[in-house]
Amino acid sequence: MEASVATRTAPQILPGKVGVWWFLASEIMVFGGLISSYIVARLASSGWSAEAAHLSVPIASLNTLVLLTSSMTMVLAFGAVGRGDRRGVRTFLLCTILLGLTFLGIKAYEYSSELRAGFMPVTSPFWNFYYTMTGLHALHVLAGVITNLSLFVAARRGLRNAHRVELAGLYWHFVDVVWIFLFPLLYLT
Amino acid sequence: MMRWLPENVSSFGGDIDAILSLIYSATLAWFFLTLGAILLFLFLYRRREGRGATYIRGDKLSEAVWILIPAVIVLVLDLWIDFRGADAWAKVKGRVPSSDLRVEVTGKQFNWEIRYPGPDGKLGTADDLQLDNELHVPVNQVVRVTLKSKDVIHSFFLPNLRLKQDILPGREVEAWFQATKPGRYEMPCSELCGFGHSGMKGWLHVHPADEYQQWVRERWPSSRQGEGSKGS
Amino acid sequence: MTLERAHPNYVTVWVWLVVLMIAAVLVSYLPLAKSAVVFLIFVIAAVKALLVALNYMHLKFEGPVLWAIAVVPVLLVVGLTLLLFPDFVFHHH
Amino acid sequence: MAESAVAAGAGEVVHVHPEELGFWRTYVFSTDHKMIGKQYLFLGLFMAVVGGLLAYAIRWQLAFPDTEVPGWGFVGPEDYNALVTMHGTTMVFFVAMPILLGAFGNFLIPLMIGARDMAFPRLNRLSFWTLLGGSLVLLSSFFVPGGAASAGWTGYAPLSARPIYTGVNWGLNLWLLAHAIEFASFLMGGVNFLTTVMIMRAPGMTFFRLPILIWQLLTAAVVFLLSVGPLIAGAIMLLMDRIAGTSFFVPEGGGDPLLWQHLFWFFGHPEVYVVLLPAVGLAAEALPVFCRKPLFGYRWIIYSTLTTAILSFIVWAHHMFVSGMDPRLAMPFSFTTILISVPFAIMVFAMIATLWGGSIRFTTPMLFAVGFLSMFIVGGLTGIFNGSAPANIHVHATYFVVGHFHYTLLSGVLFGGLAGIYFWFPKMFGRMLNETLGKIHFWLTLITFNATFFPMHLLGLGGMMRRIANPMQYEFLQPLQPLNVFITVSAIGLLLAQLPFLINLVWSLAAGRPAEANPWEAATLEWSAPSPPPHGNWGEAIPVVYRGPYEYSPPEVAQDWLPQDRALAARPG
Ligand code: HEA
Ligand code: HEA
Ligand code: CUA
Ligand SMILES: [Cu+2]
Repeated sequence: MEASVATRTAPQILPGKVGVWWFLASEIMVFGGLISSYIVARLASSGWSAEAAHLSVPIASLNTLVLLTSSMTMVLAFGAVGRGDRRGVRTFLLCTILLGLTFLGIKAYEYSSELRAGFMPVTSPFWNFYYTMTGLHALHVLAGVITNLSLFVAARRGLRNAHRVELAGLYWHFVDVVWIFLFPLLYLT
Repeated sequence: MMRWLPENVSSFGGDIDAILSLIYSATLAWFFLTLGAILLFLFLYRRREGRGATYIRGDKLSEAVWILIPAVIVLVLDLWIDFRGADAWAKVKGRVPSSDLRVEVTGKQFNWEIRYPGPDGKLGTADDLQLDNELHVPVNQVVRVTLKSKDVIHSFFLPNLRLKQDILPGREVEAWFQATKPGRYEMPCSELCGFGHSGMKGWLHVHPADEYQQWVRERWPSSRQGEGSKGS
Repeated sequence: MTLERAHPNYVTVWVWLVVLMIAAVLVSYLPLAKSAVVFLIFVIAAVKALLVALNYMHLKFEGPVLWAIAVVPVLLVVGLTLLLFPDFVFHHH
Repeated sequence: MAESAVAAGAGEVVHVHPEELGFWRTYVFSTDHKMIGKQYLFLGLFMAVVGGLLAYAIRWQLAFPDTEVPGWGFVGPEDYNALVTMHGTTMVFFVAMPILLGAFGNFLIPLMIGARDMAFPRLNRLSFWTLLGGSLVLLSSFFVPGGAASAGWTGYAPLSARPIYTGVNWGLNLWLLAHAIEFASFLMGGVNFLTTVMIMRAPGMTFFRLPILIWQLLTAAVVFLLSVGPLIAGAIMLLMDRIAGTSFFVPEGGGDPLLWQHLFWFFGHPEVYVVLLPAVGLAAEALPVFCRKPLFGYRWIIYSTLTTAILSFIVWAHHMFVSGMDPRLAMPFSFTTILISVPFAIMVFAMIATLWGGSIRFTTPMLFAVGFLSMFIVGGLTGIFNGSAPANIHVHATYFVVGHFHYTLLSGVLFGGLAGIYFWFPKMFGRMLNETLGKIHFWLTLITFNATFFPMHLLGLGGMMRRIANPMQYEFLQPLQPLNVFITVSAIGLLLAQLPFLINLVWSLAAGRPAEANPWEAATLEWSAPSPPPHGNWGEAIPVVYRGPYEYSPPEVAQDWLPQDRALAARPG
């Protein structure tokens, strides 16, 4: 009888974390749908490697480095939350934001040089996919930057909502993981 | 119910109708069983003064067999429908029998363009003939149809032959049929293809052998007989 | 909650990620058969993704429920891709 | 999140807001799950009227082609395609989902699991407002130049990918936008449902004490979350095709139309269970209450539901048997499709077995619940014809399919949805609905529903194609035209049959008999709260759960029901 009361279901995990993971699950399916389509379309026809060769591997590698580093600063911000280190939280968040913006800046430069070289989104199936996939990814980076910015501002007033850094981090790392796959899919093969 | 089907005039239509009627029997039986049980129970166990409900939770296996055994029967019926169905599918869509009677049907907004290869039996040569919305074939011969589209998806539908095949632009889809009865059969498009979809249709003319020869002679007067019948 | 647990060394993980990234770029220039290169590159990408998921996203420390939430969609995507093969990859125009 | 701090308090004594919230905070920008549930309900009902009117215009045109539709105007072939597209889209995404998931999910999940609100109340409010925005975008697309989307609710490319093919430009873009917004809304909703049930259950509410409806909503939310992604990807690609001129789905540019179909149906098929499962849950809640008997095979129903959910991801190509896809794929997909009849059979049989040995009360919610069960069986059985690949060759894209999916969808939305409304109306609004009007509504609906949709199967077998504006253009369909007229008359009857309901709704809201907390003598948690429940649902203490949800006529008590939250001294839970 009272045994049932003892089995009370106090939350084991933060609700926000469960929520974010479910959200990420659906995001995996969105990018998964695009990547699936890309893979089968690419395997179905030839000549895509030659087109991919017009992309700049050095620039993309640099951008990968930027994004990987931003993931690290993001998780360091989370570590600072654990220590109650408000300064650390703000510094690392700022690094993440700046690195995110750097990524977007480099991406924009890349786009413009590709467009100048005459590779439009409509040029061929490869470029259809290239612009759509990287574009959607860039929008996700932008959303992450905005989220981090709001946390950065909030952290000025204290660490009351600091557990959100972990949630924003989950999202930010997910965006990073997507790029980890886009990089070889589009640039290296 | 089966009598609502249009008259079947193709060699494989019977196989499809047989599957339809097999499923019809299986589902009709379950329809009567389930609906019958519902009505019976509603009547028998309507609320009566002085009679309470029985307390059964149905979680124990001994109780649950009342729903699990019927479910196993459903599974058996399913497999039956699948195996019979697999044969019919293999016959209709699985392999296209060879035939030297070929036509090309191209869907476009909003009619069918039908190309006959002419006496040389080859498409894309000078003696090809193109007609709009008219498909002429001899009875009892296998006809191979190459389906193409110029714009959007159309669907090649011959209700009397139980043939339906969507046409994808950018791909060539092969279909075939063997009409068993001379006559004139309607050939609508059955995939939404724009504002003219409703009314996009043609006619299939199935000719007896001699009438078909006659038609070929009229269409390709220059060609020698015999070759025409072989080629188109 | 993850807050109280020992953290992995985030910087070490980062070093590994960078090393793997450089490895992937180098592999793409190797004079191997195309299929071998592609295979290697994607193995590397998978390892990188796993490193991020396990360490930065703390999946290492989570229970089976969050694991399932993360893994099931990945399996679905793989399944979807494979089921699309007959219609596109094995199909010749 | 800020909400989660409050949320984490479930199970403890929590501050109940005593202060009056103003009109706007109470009715419009509420974060209370009950108000949000009602908002979904009224939005869904409003859109049902819109979708119903579109159906009326469709039916009139089919019965009396090219005559003026009374009260509507002349319907040209391009208008007809738009009507069908918008009818399907409205009904599936803006009626079925808002009512079955949005309204019942939001209203009932916290009440049934013993929580004070959803895990993320503000996200919840946002998801409703997002949906409202989506609805407005969809409705606005009727009024843009070129008219509304007209490529079918399935939006097959390349018809949908290039404006020249339909002549519709903005209408279709807005249609895509409305989908995007709707999906975003239900993604938020789904995340909220799942999180709430996973971590906000009352003390003692184990997973196997959850009402079946909660299981169904959970499964539906998971299925939605995991299936919609590829379609979102597809929709982005389609939008690029339309706006940026790419050719993902256009063969001239190297794209492939078949890809769209795969992406659409990867979601499209699971989606039908997203709509159906909650309705199964609604009926399964009402049945035990009015049979005064536990739900038969509670656990078996749960296992079947989960099996259905898994299978639903590997059947999608049964919509594409004759699409030109690789014919070798057909039989495997046909096999999995037909296999789904097994878990559904278990669910259906369990519900029938619940009737056996009961003490059945024929209240309106009970009638609709049984109506759901019976009509779903018909719809499910016709699904087998579609699911067999060779049989599908003939019935595909005919009215047989239209008959099939109206039986399944409407058994869910109309019968299941109405069973839910009649059952929980007292809890939602604190007043009883009128039973006589309810019964009239039920019988009229049952009769006109069958008269409308059953003959469609016969038309379909006769070969009548769907999405044609004028059957009289075909010689082989002309002899079938009397059936079309009959269907149209019945469909108008079906629309009119909803009037007693609307009258009942309005009248009872204003002047219905006040409802006690537990008018049906039901055992689940929501009936332990006052009708309507106050903000926070229960007073000072959250109920504690001691047993499963369907303890009706248990041997150990004299009363014929034993609420989930009543402590019994003798028997340990
Ligand atoms: C709520 C909605 C809903 C539900 C529940 C279902 C359930 C099923 N559907 Fe349906 N379907 C739709 C909505 C739904 N469908 C829609 C909207 C479309 C058209 C989309 C479009 O093109 O616009 C469609 C189209 C559709 C097609 C494609 C038709 C075509 O375009 O050619 C197919 C093909 O397999 C199919 C099959 C099935 C099957 C096998 C089930 C099964 O789940 C049914 C299982 C249930 C039972 C079988 C009944 C209970 C069991 C028994 C009583 C035991 C006895 C049974 C046997 C012996 C078999 N459906
Ligand atoms: C849940 C979904 C749903 C619902 C409820 C309906 C309801 C109806 N549909 Fe539906 N229909 C579809 C989903 C639905 N439909 C879909 C997906 C398509 C395919 C579109 C396409 O091909 O692209 C379609 C296509 C379709 C066609 C085929 C057109 C064609 O192919 O050319 C026809 C033809 O008769 C038709 C008729 C009707 C009729 C007469 C009703 C009537 O039952 C309407 C009755 C009226 C109402 C239900 C609303 C008013 C009721 C209330 C206010 C009471 C409370 C309501 C609730 C609790 C829900 N519909
Ligand atoms: Cu061509 Cu419809
Ligand atoms: Cu389906």
